[in-house]
Amino acid sequence: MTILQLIFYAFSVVAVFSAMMVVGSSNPVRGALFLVLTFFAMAGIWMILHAEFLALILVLVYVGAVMTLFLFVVMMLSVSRVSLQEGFVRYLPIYALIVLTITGLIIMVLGPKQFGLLQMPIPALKPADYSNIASLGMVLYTQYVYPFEVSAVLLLTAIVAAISLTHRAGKRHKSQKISAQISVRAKDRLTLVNMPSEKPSSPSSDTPG
Amino acid sequence: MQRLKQLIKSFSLWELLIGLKLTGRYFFKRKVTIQYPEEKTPTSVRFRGIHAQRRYPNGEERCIACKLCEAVCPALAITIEAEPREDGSRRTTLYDIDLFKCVYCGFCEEACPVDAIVLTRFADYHMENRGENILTKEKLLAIGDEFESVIAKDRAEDARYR
Amino acid sequence: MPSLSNFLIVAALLFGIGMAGIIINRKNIITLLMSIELILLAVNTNFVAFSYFLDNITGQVFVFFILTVAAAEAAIGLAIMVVLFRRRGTIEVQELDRLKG
Amino acid sequence: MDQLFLVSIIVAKIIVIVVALLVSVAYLTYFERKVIGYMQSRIGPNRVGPGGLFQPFADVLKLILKEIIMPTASNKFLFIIAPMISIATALAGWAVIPFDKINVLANINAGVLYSLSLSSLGVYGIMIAGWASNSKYAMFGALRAAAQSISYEIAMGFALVGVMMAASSLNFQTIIHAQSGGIWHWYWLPLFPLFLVYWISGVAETNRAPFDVAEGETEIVAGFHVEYSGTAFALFFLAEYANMILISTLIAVLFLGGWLSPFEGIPVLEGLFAWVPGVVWLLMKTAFFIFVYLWIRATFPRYRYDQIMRLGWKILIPVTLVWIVVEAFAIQLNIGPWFAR
Repeated sequence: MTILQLIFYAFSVVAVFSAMMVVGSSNPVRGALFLVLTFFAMAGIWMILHAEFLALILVLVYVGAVMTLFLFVVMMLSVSRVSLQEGFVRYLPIYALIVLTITGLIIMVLGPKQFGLLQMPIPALKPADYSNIASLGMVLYTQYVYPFEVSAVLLLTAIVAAISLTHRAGKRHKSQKISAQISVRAKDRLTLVNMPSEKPSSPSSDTPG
Repeated sequence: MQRLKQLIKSFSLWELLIGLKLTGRYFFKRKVTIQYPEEKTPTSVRFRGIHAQRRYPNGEERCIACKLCEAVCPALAITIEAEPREDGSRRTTLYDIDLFKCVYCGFCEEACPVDAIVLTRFADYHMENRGENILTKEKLLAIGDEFESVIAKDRAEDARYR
Repeated sequence: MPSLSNFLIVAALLFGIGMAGIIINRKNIITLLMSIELILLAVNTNFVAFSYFLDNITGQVFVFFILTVAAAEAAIGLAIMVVLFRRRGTIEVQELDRLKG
Repeated sequence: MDQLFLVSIIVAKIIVIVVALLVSVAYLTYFERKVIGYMQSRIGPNRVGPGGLFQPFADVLKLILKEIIMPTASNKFLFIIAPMISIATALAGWAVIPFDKINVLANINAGVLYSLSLSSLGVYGIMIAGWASNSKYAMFGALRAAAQSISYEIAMGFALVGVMMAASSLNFQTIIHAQSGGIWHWYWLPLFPLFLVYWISGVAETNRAPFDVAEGETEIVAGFHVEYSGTAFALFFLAEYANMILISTLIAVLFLGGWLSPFEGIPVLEGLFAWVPGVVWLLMKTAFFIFVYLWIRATFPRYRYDQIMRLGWKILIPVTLVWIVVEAFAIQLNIGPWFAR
C-alpha cells in the first residue's frame, strides 16, 4: 500500500462517515459542519486526482462561501432541533433497503472488474511545467466560452433572485413628512364629544370621614 | 462641482489620511508617562487624600466631639460618640470614618473648629481585609502622628488663602 | 495510486447517502438541501475521476459548470428558505402544505 | 530512505517557519502595545525585563497557567476544536509564501488560490466557537464574522484577480518575478485601487480594528471568544496575530514585489545593496504593513455593522470591478509601461 493509497482511504473514510452524519444528525448546525468536513475530504481526493484547481475552488466556494452561508442561515433561523418524524422508524427499513439496493447496484457496475487498474491504467505523468489551471483555462475560454458566459449570467440571476427574495425595504430612518404635517387640520386630530356632565350621586360620600 | 470634490476627497481617503497624520505625529511626541511607584505627580497642599486626626503640640488630641463634621458630611461617612472624660473635658469615645462611603469632599476639614480632622496629601493606601475600610480614632491619630510635620507645613502654607 | 473504481465507489457511496438523506429525512429543508449538495459532490467526483483516468480535461470543465449551478442553487434555495421562515415561522416540509404565501 | 530524508527536511522547514512565526506573534503583541502606547503619548509595557522586552513571555506564562473554563451548556467537542481550527488555518497559509528566490515550502501552481481558500476557512474557527459557546454574545459575534467574511472575501478575490491578470499566473514566485525591474514596476502603482481594496479587505478578514465588530468589546463584550479563557483563548489570539502577519506578507508579495530589492534599476544603489538577502526586504515590507495595522487601530473608531456591509458591497466590489475592466483593456491594448508584453 503506497502513501497515496493510504491518504485516499483516510480521506474517503472521513468523507463517507461525515456524509452519514450529515444525513443522520438531528441538529442542522452539526449537519452543516459535517458537510463541511465531507467537502474538505473530497477536496483532498480531488487533489489526488490532480485536479488542484477544482479542489481549491471546492474549498474556496463551497467550504468558504456556500457553507458559511448555510451556517449563517441555520444559526439565524435558530431551527435548533428537529425531532424525528412519526412513522420514521416504521418506514426506515424500507427506505434503507431501497437506498442500499441502488447503491449496491451502482457499486457492482463500477467495481474493479469494469474500472480496475487493468481496464483503466493510470495515465502518464504530466511534464513538470504542466499546469492544471492553464490547461483548464485554455479549454474553458475557447471551446466552452459560451457556456461559460451563460453560467456567468446564471450567477447574476442567482444574485438578483436571492436579493429580491430576501430584501426587505426596511425602515432605515425616521423622517419628517412636512407636507403631511402642514396639511393636518385640527378636526383630523381632535374630536369634541358632547356628553352630559355627571353628578356625584351623594355629595357626602367623597368627603373624608 | 461640490459633489465631485466630495467624491474625490472620499475616494482618496483624505480624511482618513488626516487622522493617520494626527496619530503619526503623536507617535513622536514627548511621552507623559509617570513611572508611578518610583515617580509621583506633584500634589497640591490642598490635596484631599486619606484622613488624619491631629494633636496639639502637648500631645492632647484636638477633637472636642462637637459633631460638626458628622453633621456636614454629605456621605454620612463619619460616626461619632462622645462622653466627658475623667478630667471633665469632652472627648470622643468613638470616631469612625468609613472610607467606602467617604467622597473626599473635605467638608469635615472645613467644618472643624479646632482643625482636628484633616485630609492629608497621601492617597496611595489599600485594604486587604474586610473591616479595614473603617478608620477608627486610633488609626486616625496614628496617621496624624506619622504625617504631622507635612500636615502642619501644608496648613501653614495654605493659611493665607483661608 | 488507487484505481478508478475506488474513486467511483466512494462517489457511489456519497450518492447513496445523499439519496437516503432526501428519502428518509423529510423533516426540514436544510437537510434536504445539504443532501442535494452531497449528490452533486458525488457526481462531480465521478467527473473528476474520469477526467483524470481518460486524460481529458473536459470533465473538469463540466465540474466547473456544475459547481457554478450548485452555488446558484444553494443561494436561491437558502433565500427561499429565509422567506419561508419569515412567512410561516417554520421550515418543516410537512407543515408547508398550503399553496399560498 | 531518500523519501524519508526529503520528508524530514520538509518537517524541519515547517518547524523553523512555525517557531519563527510564534516568536514574531509574541513580539507583535509587545510591538502593538508599544506602538499604540506611543501614539497615545504613553510608553507602553516597560516593567518585565529591559524596556518590557520579556512581557510576551509573562503573558504566555499567565495564559498557560490559567484554567480553561467550559460553559456547562456548551458543545464540548466543538468548543475545544474551534480554536484549533483557527490556529491551523492561520498557520497553514504560510506553506506557499516565498521567502526568497529559492526558499519556499511549497511552490505550487495555484498558490494564490490556496491562500485565498485558507483565509476563507479561518472564519470557521470563529463560527464554531460562537455557536459552541451557547452564549448570545458569542453567537452575535459569530454571525457578524460570517457575514463580514463572506462580503469581504469577494472584494479580496477580485483584487487578487487583478494581480493574477497582470502576472498571468497564480504562482507566487512567478508573480514576484513579473514585478521585477524596480519599485515602479511593483503592482502597487498600476493596480493602486486593487492594492487599497486588498489592504482594506485584509484588515476586515482578520477582524482587526476598525472592522472588529465580531469581537467589539463595547457592544458584544468580546464576541465569539467571550467564553474562552486560558490556552484556548491564547490560540484565538495567536491565530489573529498570525493572520495579521500573513496578510501583511501576502500584500508585500502581491503588490510590493516580495523579496525584490526596492533599489532595483537605480544605478548606484542597486550595487550598494546587492548583498542584502531577499528575505530582509520581505520582512521590512511586512513590518511596514504590520505597523500600518497598528496605526490604523490607534486612529480609527470601529465601524458600525451596516457601514461595514455597505463599504464592502457598494464601494470595494464596484471599485475592483471597474479596475479589472480598465486593466483588461490595458493588457489587451498593450499599454505600457506596465502591461506591455
